[in-house]
Amino acid sequence: MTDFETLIPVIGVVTDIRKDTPDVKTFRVVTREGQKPFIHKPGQCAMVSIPGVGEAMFSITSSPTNKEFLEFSIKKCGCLTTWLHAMEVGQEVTVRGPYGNPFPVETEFKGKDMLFIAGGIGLAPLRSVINYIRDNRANYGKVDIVYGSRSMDDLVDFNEIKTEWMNEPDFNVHLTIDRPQPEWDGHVGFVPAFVEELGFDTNKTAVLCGPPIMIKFTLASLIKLGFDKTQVYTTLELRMKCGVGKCGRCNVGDKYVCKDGPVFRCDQLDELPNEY
Amino acid sequence: MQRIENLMKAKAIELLENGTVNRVLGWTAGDFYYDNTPAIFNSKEEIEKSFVYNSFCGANLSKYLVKERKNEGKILVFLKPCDTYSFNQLVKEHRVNKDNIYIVGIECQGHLSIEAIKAKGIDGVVGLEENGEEVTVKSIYGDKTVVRGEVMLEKCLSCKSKKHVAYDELIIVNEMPEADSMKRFSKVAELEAMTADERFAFWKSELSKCIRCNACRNVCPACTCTKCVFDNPESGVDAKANADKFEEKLFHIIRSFHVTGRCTDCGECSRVCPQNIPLHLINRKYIKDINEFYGEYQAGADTESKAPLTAFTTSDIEPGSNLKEGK
Amino acid sequence: MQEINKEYQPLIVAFCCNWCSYAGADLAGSSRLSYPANVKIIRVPCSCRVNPMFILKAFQRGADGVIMCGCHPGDCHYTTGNYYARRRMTLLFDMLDYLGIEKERTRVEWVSAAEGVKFSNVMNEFAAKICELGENKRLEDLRCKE
Amino acid sequence: MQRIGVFVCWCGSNIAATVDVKRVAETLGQEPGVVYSADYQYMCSENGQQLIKTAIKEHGLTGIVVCSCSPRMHEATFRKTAESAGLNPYMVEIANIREQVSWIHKDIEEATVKAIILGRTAIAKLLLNTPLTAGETGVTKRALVIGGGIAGIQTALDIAEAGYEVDIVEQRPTIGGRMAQLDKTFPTLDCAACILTPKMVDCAQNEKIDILSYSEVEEVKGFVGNFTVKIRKKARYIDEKKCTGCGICMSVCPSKKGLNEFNMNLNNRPAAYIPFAQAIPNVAVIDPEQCIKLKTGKCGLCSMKCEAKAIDYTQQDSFVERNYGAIVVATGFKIADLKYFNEYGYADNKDVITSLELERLMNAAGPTKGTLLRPSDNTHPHVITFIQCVGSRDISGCGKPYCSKICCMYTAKHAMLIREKYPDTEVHVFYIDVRTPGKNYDEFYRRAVEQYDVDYIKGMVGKVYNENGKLMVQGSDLLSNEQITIASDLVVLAAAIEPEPSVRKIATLLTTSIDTNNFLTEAHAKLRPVESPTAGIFLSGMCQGPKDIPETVSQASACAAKVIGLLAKDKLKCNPCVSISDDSMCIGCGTCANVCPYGAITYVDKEFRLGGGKTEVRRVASVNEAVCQGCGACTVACPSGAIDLKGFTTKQIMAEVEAVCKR
Amino acid sequence: MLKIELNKLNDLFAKISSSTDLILPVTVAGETNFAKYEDGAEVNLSVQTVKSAKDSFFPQAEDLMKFKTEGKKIDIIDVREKVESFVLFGVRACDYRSFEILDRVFLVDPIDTYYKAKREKGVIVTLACSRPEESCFCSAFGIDATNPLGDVTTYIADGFLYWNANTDKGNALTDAVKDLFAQADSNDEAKIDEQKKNTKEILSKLPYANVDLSGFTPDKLNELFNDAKWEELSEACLGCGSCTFVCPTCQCYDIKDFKTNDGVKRFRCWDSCMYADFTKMAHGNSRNFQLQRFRQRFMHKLVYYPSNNEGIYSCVGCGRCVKKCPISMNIAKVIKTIGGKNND
Repeated sequence: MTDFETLIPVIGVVTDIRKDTPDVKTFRVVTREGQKPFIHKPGQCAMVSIPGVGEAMFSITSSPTNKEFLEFSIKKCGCLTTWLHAMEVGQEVTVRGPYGNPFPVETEFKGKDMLFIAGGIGLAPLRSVINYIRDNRANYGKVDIVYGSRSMDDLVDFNEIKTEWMNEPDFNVHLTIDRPQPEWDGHVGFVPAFVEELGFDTNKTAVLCGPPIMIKFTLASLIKLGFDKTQVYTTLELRMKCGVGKCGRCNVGDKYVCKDGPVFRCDQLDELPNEY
Repeated sequence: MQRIENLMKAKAIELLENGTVNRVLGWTAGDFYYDNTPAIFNSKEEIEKSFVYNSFCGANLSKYLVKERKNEGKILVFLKPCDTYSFNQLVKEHRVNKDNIYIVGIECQGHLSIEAIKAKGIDGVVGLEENGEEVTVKSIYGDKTVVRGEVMLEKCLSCKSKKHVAYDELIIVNEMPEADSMKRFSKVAELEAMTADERFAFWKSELSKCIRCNACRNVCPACTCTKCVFDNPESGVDAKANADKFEEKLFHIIRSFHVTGRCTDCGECSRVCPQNIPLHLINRKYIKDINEFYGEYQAGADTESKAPLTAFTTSDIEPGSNLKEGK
Repeated sequence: MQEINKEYQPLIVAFCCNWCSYAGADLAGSSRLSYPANVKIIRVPCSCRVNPMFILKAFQRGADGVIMCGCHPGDCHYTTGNYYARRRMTLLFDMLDYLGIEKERTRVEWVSAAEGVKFSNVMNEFAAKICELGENKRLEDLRCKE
Repeated sequence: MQRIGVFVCWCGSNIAATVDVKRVAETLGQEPGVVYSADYQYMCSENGQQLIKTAIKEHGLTGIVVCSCSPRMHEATFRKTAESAGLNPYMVEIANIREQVSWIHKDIEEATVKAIILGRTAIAKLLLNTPLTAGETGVTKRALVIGGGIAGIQTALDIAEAGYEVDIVEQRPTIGGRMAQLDKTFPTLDCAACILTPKMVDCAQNEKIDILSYSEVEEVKGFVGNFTVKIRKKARYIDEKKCTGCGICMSVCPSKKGLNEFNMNLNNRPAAYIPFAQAIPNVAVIDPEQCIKLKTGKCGLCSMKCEAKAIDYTQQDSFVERNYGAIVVATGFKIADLKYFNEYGYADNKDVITSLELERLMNAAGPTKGTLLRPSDNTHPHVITFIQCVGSRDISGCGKPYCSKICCMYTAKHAMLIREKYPDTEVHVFYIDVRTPGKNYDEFYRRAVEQYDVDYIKGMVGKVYNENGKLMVQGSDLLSNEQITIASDLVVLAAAIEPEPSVRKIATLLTTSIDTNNFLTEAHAKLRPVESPTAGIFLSGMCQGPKDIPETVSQASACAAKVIGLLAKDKLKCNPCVSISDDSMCIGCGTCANVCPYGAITYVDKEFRLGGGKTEVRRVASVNEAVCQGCGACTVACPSGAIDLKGFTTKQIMAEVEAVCKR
Repeated sequence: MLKIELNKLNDLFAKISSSTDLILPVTVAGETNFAKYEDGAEVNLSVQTVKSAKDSFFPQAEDLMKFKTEGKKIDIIDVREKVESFVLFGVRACDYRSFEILDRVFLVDPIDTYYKAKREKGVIVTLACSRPEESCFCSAFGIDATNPLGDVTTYIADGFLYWNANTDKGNALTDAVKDLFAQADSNDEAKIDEQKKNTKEILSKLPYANVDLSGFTPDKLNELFNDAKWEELSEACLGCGSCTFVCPTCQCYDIKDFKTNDGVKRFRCWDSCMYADFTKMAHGNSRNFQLQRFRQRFMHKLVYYPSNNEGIYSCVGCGRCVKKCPISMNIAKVIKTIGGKNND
């Protein structure tokens, strides 16, 4: 990897854009030759950029088992993302990566019962792991997915969840939304409470992703249920700029989110200063 | 000087103890006599331990009051005459709450510049002693004596005023020398008298040193924006580090333009510049122009007057009409 | 020398207030009074909308001269806008001169809606002046030319 | 990223002859963000607009750039087009490739390249446009007319007729204005008083109209639909309510040496006076400069004699403050000062008079009771010479560059009337051109020449001098090409007219623009001639430019129609291109409010969330969108760049600068 | 060891610069900084430069690449020119150490090729210190200011500059210029040793020479992070960034795009963790207060960096920040306040 060009991206062509929720779109990106820009592992990220607009880190939502393309689910929140959302199929962007540490799918997760807990756009990084597990089903145990969002409309990839995940053997999908809605017959309430309600076995390995406040309370719920912090993983995708652990922004204590993260085990996070 | 420091300490302790104020903004002693740091003191003990006032308290404390506005209670601040102008300007722009500030105006005989001392070839300075007009510099390479007047901060060499324009009380022991506010413009006039090519050469070599650390901006009591245009990607002029010669000029022109008519000529920008760029010459040019074109105006002299750029007369001079052809 | 000047087309950015000067430019147009094609007009509501940053930006981007046109003092559509603009530009131009940037590169003219002839004359004159001066070197941003 | 459509107009051959419109359309079609481009003969035509509407719908355009004539011409047209196709009207930008390109450049290549650059610039701006929606404000259903001459009277009557309340503010003690001073009116020769005074009476009697005579506008605040005007009622020293207009004060007043302004100072009036018999309101006024009582405290004769006890020497100026939805300026004109025209001897010879003075001399209610007697010796003049264009069409700088428009006609009228009444009088007219456009005007003039034998001499007068009691008018006859001197008894100067000087102050109060000749500027010279560029301010009569009575009355009615149209609305849409302050950046320093000409900016204390659960209360600027007119003064004054102007944002202008500088 | 008379140094510089770029301390408008040697340049080897020498490898602003966009297409243009070898002359021991510190950032996987290219091509000629300033405290970090490493080490003593090549690169440079030198003898070496001894004595007596860093160990990360004294230390900090820009080891950067007249240029430039918007991203800012930013800078130098780099501090004790802080707050005062009891 010595000659790896750290900052120079490759060209990606956007071949498909799906509107998942009112403010989340999923973009499919391939190289000009129609190939997957690079190989990645579940949980890793990439820098996507529009020259002159900006560059930012996004988690790769497609599964590593997919050999054809990369997908990014992106929520509209700033200048670059607004631009991306206005993009049309055929537009070129630049991508570089993959960056960060992946989820330990080949080590710690292997053979385990998995519990995925996501809130809002937090599902994006988990999608690649969940689909990776589906594609390597034999290597893992039961899978529970708890996913909550503000409203029905804000559930990312609702289609895939309904048509594929819910039909997967040994997959249990638990959905919740924050406030009642006439068309919704599922659970209503916040994720942490829902997790407690569902009361999972503590033999599972949990992966948490969502807004910081949700992570905080869900972690507390899991501990209440008897989980140990070493069983819980999460991903921090904050303030990365260079992606290669050099620009000095994304460190939390002595750890660089872009290099040492974004995947952290919750007990590791405890050792870091409270600045994330 | 020691006497003034003692009076200041006593005053600070008195006001803290009688409850007039709950904290004191002053200077805390450093390691070399010349490296005093602005600091907030909360107790008698802290004041007794490290409060200092000597000839190296050039820093203008008024800007800290903007931040202090958020804190509860009344604060005591020690302001030198020139600092009070900045204070007034901040009051005028609603950046500080006058009611929560107790000002003690302090005597100022001009403050010294360690850079000026070092420019005299004295290095390794680890301590100083003040003796009237003489300053004994203690260095790891031996002691030397210099004359105060020769090693003052630029802003003190061309002091604009020894009058406190805002204060609750004053601590003045010795008579302060008269200030000649017009002296400030002699260097500007000198530059004006040069040809355009000479001026360009002068500024090119000065501004090329700029490392764009933003010290001048961040120390400036007029620059109190929460988000400066140079940090704002939406402004069209945002930049970090001077990636091009143009940006040095852009930054300094716009920076000074934004404080035009608001700059009290406190001289902090020049004092803090790590590359010793004479930034005051830019600000003073605007001040001189304003004086000449629109009548004498001293920002911060009061808290009510209309700033020159927010006023006009129907017979103002036309842009460029004052400039001589080919100059 | 003549040859060079023929080749060299100075770029001039003209900020014109909507009410007087832009209308003056329109009048120059409808009166078929020509001025160099490299004079490019940017419409602003009032001369007081012209930020010094715009002028520097124009120079950065390769303009060789920048001119601001507004209603005659006293005739501002917004009553006082051009008075503020006048002070701002006086100080800014003086500062540019002070930094050694040729003073002829910047100019302010008051052009009323009725002064099509003046507009065209001013632009011709200004362009000729800039032609004499040559390219803007003192306020250029080399990156833009890459 | 937007989906932009570019529409290049040929404007017939106006653009297409010098700009390769196809190439412009093609090139701009390649620009990032542009998904559609087209060219068409006349974009502003029905078909052209249809083309735009269709493209907006078919291609889902989010914004359009029209490369056409000046935005001052058709920006509004294309905004409406866009709006009718469901696009926000502020997602339209115009590249002016006619006035700024095709009409001034000859070389096709040069013009085409420039057109492309201007197109790119418009695209660059449009990329940063955001849909803007106008706010709404209510409308005060009352109008103010400033000036009570025929223009103001007509406008007020029409507005009142439509059922709205209207106030007339007149600076003189009576309404009526210049027309009241006239004798007969062309081309029909009706008596001015006969047709004007009934209208004055109508005003006084109309309960919707309130006449504030001897009053001036002092202060104007607010904006279209919501003006608040402070009016100064000057002290008359006579209680308007009590005065019966009997005129006793006039007759008893011992101070009789005041100049009678109504009679063009040709005779005198007492300190207590009613300007003329039909004055409305028919109330006397005391001239404080002249009144002995007011100046010395002695006298008081009028007070003693006034049966109505209306005299009140202690009266002070009073103020009324009223709200209006619309304001009409009808301040009229005056005769220009002739101080630069010494060659005509106006200052030195009593018998060199202006035509308005002649009107008074011929008027039955005038100083000579209608007998034409010359001022110097009250004898009947036998040779009268008229000199045209005195101070009009003058480019020397001494006079007015414009044509005063009414002089040719009134001189013909005067000549005719004189010849009719005093057939023994010789009448000569020195003229440069005789301009008589208008219904029955040229016929009128020809009657003067043919039927009444008026001697029209094409030529300029060099000098008028007094020789043995005769006024020698020395001029040249251009047709016979000889110098002639006419020994005259009376010389009448057709002096230039100019706007009433107080209009400048009023324009400032109303923040409306004024041209170099002090005429108020109309919003559009052809298409919006009765509106000023400032919303809610309308123009009636001579204040906008020279016109005769028929024209003035038509404009006055047109103006009333516009005012009625405004007052009929319950809500008004505001200009959405107004300033907006970003609270997160604003430091509340107060600089912006200091430069705002409209007082649109105030400051409020707001609570803001800081990180880490902390909050702070900060003072921040707040822009009243209904008051802001969008000049942008605040945007430059603001050091932090917190305040921006919608529609002309800093980013947009920067983008334009960038685009325009690309070669 | 070779030697050259000081008054002949200009010949040496002219000779070096005739074939490669020579970067050395030059005085412009009164301030000395590393700059390219040009005829008539005012070389000044006797003072500490305002900015450090890191510019040569990690420039304040550096183009990364260019983009051309046409319609929906984007083309990336590599703007890296072949880096020619250059000589960096007059580097003091502290600055030399800073390169090693920067190497541990830029040359670890993934390697920063921009830095690497320059680093490989730079020939570093160091200069031993003989007259330390009161702000110097390199010895606290185990740096021997009198005996710097580098491709060539030079000493100035008694009117001569002594030259000693340490590496192949240094030997190659020496070969190119050795005509100008004379051979030094044992007498000379004695002079240098004498000077070293004197300098070391001064160094040991400097006020900050013995600041106690023992309190800064990675295992105390959280304890140090939560120390209450950060508040009072950071109170006066203006967040100006002067310290970071004159610092030889600060390596934070920003990547920005600049729209040129026909494309986009992506460049990186120095940034400062002291700036309020340093960590501001679309979704928020993780260091909202100056206290956090102030703490970050010193924690990074004294704890985080050592934690990842075998205990090596990311400070070299050059003292530039001590001299340049507008409010006289600096790392030495931080160390003394927070670092441990031996500092009183």
